Amino acid sequence: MNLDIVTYAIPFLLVGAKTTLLIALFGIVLGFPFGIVVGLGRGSKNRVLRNICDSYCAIFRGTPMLVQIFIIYYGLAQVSFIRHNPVLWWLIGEGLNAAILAVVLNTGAYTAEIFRTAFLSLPKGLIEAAEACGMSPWHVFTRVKFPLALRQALPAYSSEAAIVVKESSLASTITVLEITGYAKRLMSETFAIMDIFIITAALYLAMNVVALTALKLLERRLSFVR
Amino acid sequence: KDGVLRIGTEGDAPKFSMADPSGNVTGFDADIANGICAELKLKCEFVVQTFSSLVPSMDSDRFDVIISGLGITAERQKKIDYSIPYATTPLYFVVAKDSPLAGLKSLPEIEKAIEGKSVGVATGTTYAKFIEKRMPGVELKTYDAVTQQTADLASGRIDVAFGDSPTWMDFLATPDGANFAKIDVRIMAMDAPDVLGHGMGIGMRKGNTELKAKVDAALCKMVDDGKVKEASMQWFQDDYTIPCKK
Amino acid sequence: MNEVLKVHELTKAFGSTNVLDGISFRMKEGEVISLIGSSGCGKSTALRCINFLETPTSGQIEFLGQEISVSCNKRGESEIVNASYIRAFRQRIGMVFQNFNLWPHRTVLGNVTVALVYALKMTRKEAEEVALSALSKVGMASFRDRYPHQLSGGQQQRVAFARVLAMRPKLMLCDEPTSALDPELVGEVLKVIRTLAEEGATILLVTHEMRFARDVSNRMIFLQEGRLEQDDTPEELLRNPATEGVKRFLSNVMPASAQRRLATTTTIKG
Amino acid sequence: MNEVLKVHELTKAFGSTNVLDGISFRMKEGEVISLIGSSGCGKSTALRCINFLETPTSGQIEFLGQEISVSCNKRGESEIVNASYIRAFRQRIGMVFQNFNLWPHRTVLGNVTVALVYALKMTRKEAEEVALSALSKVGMASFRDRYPHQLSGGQQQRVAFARVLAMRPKLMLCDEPTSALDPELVGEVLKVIRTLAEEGATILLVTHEMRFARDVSNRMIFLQEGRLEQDDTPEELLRNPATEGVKRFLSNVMPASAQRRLATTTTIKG
Amino acid sequence: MLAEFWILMVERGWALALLRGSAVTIAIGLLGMFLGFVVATPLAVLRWQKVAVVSQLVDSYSIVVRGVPGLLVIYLLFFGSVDMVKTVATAFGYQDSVDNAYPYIVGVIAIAAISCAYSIEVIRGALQAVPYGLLEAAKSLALPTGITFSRITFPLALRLALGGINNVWQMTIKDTSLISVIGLQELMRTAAIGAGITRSPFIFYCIAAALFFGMTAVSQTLFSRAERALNRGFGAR
Ligand SMILES: Nc1ncnc2c1ncn2[C@@H]1O[C@H](COP(=O)(O)OP(=O)(O)OP(=O)(O)O)[C@@H](O)[C@H]1O
Ligand SMILES: Nc1ncnc2c1ncn2[C@@H]1O[C@H](COP(=O)(O)OP(=O)(O)OP(=O)(O)O)[C@@H](O)[C@H]1O
Ligand SMILES: [Mg+2]
Ligand SMILES: [Mg+2]
Repeated sequence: MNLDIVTYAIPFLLVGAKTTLLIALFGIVLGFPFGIVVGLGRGSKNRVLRNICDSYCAIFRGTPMLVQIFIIYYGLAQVSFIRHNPVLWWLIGEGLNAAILAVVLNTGAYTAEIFRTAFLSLPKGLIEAAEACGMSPWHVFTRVKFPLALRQALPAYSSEAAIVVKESSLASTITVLEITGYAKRLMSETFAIMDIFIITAALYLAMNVVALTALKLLERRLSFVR
Repeated sequence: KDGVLRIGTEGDAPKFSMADPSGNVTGFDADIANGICAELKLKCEFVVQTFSSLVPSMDSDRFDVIISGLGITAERQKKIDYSIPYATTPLYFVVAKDSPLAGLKSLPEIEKAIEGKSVGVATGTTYAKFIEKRMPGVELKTYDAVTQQTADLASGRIDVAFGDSPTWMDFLATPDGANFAKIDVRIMAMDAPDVLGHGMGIGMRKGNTELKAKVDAALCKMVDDGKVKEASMQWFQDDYTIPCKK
Repeated sequence: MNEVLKVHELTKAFGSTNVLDGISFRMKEGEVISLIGSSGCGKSTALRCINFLETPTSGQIEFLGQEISVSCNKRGESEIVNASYIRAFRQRIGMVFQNFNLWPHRTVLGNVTVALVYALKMTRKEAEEVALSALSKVGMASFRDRYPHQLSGGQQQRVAFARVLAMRPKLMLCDEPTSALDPELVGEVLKVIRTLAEEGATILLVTHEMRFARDVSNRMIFLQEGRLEQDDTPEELLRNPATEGVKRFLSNVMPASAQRRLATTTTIKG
Repeated sequence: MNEVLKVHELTKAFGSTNVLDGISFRMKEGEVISLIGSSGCGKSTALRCINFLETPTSGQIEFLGQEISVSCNKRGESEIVNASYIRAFRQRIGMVFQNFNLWPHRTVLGNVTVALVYALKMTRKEAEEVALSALSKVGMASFRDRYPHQLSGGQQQRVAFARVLAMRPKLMLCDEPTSALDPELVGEVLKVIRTLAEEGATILLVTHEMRFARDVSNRMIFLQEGRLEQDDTPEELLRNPATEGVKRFLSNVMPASAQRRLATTTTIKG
Repeated sequence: MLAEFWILMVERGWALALLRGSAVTIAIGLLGMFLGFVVATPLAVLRWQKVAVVSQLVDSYSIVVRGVPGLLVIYLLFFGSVDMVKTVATAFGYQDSVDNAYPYIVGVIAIAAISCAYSIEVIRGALQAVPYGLLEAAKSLALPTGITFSRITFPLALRLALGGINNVWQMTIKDTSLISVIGLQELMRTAAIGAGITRSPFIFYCIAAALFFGMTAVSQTLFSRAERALNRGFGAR
């Protein structure tokens, strides 16, 4: 690897890393609860709500995120109502906001599936025990269902967190200069494709190792049987 | 390989390199490639690849040359060898018809007026570098594809778009483009060779001097014969040829 | 005395098989009733229907004057009237499950305090005090920081009992609360139940131990294949089985010696 | 008679607490031994150690002449000698769990046949026959196509018993096999166990029902806090408690009437 | 719009190209997923059993592969090996077939390597969630290890893993677009080329999305059916 290129590229990529981190953090912090809510919706008794949540998941899991981000950023921008509504335009007008929105919507769908099955597989008796105490649905959820489901879902969810970090790279297609955005620029400036690519990958890996290790520790902390 | 010249190209650049549904490549780059093959008495074989894998693929001998409108810059020459430049596209700013910028007449005027405005360019191009270097006061936005750049121009996310002439020919003819106009200042590579480079060249593996000599000769012949001009006129209705310096 | 629970024509079917077949009985404050009957006769189902963990197919449950009734609509689905009462019911009805259902992610203390804090809105400190006093009643206070999987079967059962005990429910439904306990502890639980009843709680319990049932309860209800066959004081039921079913069940229940004693009484009466 | 099981100085500690503290006893072919003791004294753990579901901290288990021993190495870890015998042990030792552990994704019949087909290599047809005969011994044959969650507690327990019964193990470890059963069914299980013993099986069972224990077993072993306090015939153990612990346990166990009878015998002896 | 659609798709033949791309996507996606799953299962079991050393290796593999962009996996696998493979192949006179087939092979392997890393976590999580008592029951009945796994552990774990596996599959089928960097014209790349040179990105990307959606809709019904089958015995909820 060429040292010149490395020293030239790293400052740019570090600037990008901040944006990547921002997108990923918001993506996870907002996408996680959102996904759980949708996951609950998919298991709800209300047919309409269930169908809405099911369709949302099918659409966002079934189509490439690149297309989703394009439609959110370029597609919706063609609707003049959205362009003239300050709130909506704030949401999708700025590349960064649109990227976060897309990441949240995308990870929400996957998170929903992970938690739907986790909720489904909880031993029925444990929930009945909570209900039989007269705890409100909210407390049954926060004190029994969620803690148990989380333990089961954590290994699969950790993958989702890593995916969010990586998928945030698609923000570069809508003018947001995160790691990949800078990387693309550096690559075509210097043609040192492999070198820059490897540095980029190392940055993503570093972030993900932190995230995955943190989640692994959390998992260990939470485990109670064997 | 014997008797074959393998050519790496992007395949998704309108007018330059277009892979049709059945895999044939047409466009300005393809014409240049076919011309070279004819000169060297080789059979052309196109390999269509995304931009980011063109260079690594050539390094691992998936093809011999890259003909994909590559701009020649000193920076890139550290990584690959170039043939002589054979063409260059003029660059234009595009703004809304009713914008005060529309009537500007020279580059310095533009440089002053554009302060603080958001400008869209294609990612990693020489002209992106040009804006970055020459007009540090603008808010620069980069796009992977021209269609994205024009979409943002149309939806008002950027005030000014900067790009090569063929792009604008197409865009200004569309319904979206009807509200926009070129600023009538033609910017050529020669205006700022330090950033804009020296025009388009054919990329080759480093140190492949034998091939470079052959390709240079063939290119020079094509320039002199007017073959390059012919292709340029066909695709761009303009002559982008750079004369061959002997 | 006030009436606490009124069960009227309670019916439950799983698919086409009727598990409960129109059961009716009433419970007064401070009463202890044992639900007996052979395995699979519907005892657990009856308890579960009373706090609507299982939706009955039809029938009414009245608890402290509030009534929830279930009727079968035209499409054959059960419809609950006054479903909004269910939460209120459950807050004052405790249930000890046959298979304990302790929450594996919480310690013994945690298992007992959760409901106190979140259903009864106690402060954490209050809750812990109440929980510890309930735990010590069943001899489990020293295990407060263990997790359920670190307990023996009988220990788990006692925690499950304490979990409900701590809530001081008006009505306690106990599904074989002593099945995993040794006789010494059964005696302790018996004492606790008696005290509760004296303090005004009402207890409906399922048990297989006739002696325990006789010692603890004011009335015994015998179920057979989902039908209520007899509802009487322990003495009456043991002495005067109303149906063949009860008679046969009791003949197996009592050990040789007790049977002999029973036999004498019955022959005297007969 | 042949010796089937020899347990020697069996010790088990969880962390720093000793749950089993050097237990030794022997079982001959056809013998039925009841393991009694108060909740949490280590009965389940003892059974689980015998077929190595729990790794003992130290001790030896000899089963039909094969010996597996566990010793504590320098780093304080347990080392099993002859671990390869474990499979062989388990093939001939059946275990009925305190909490049943039926496989939820298999029907009643499926739960019973799996081991027959894959551990004993029966054909599917044979296996079903054997399974059905085991199930009908506990009155569960008609439930063959139900899933475990569709069964009552007692029904599940009987299936769990049948699952082991069908394997015709040489040694059966039963952890409270009748806790969820009504007295009638307890009697049935008692009969089944007696027949098994007559046919040469050896049975070690944990139970809280003294009467059942006395009726079914040749010997009773009393555990207290992991120590073996007495190992005697039921008559001896009931009449002559060897230690204070046994005496106290028994005083709670026997109902007033039985206690009186016991008291008489002891006073006569004393 | 409709007229434009007709011209692009039918007259200029893009519909066929997109279908060809879909075929490549489906073939590589299915093969990659299948291979990945088959390899992931034993690795997840080793990880679950906490087999010394192996377990740490599996962990590192899964963290690294999940942690780096998929593109790098493909780049390294392909550009790291193609030279050598080519030399070998040329020596044996198979240069042409290797030139044509090698990208596909690497494509499948790369996709499998990625989906494997994700599957490991999903399966491991599911295995851990199987109640231990149920496995003890199998042990105490002396079921052979293989049978215990195939008849008890795996079916129970599969039920818990299904949602996660579905996620991995949906992700994998879309990850096939990464193989375009080694010159394979799968669905997304075909759409990108079409979008670029016809300057109608909206139409092309929407069609690509619809095709992907179609594929996953088919797989979704299969997954739903499997879920119903695996939930038998757990009561309706
Ligand atoms: N994993 C564990 N960690 C710590 N202590 C444990 C663990 N498992 C069991 N114990 C303790 O070991 C002791 C013996 O447990 P065991 O299950 O053998 O009791 P038992 O005699 O079967 O009681 P019961 O009749 O209540 O089932 C209990 O005090 C229990 O708390
Ligand atoms: N989900 C179900 N589907 C079909 N039948 C069921 C279901 N749940 C329970 N049953 C049946 O209903 C009957 C009553 O069950 P219940 O659990 O109330 O019995 P029980 O009286 O508590 O018995 P035990 O003393 O054995 O616990 C049993 O015959 C059982 O097989
Ligand atoms: Mg029951
Ligand atoms: Mg026990």
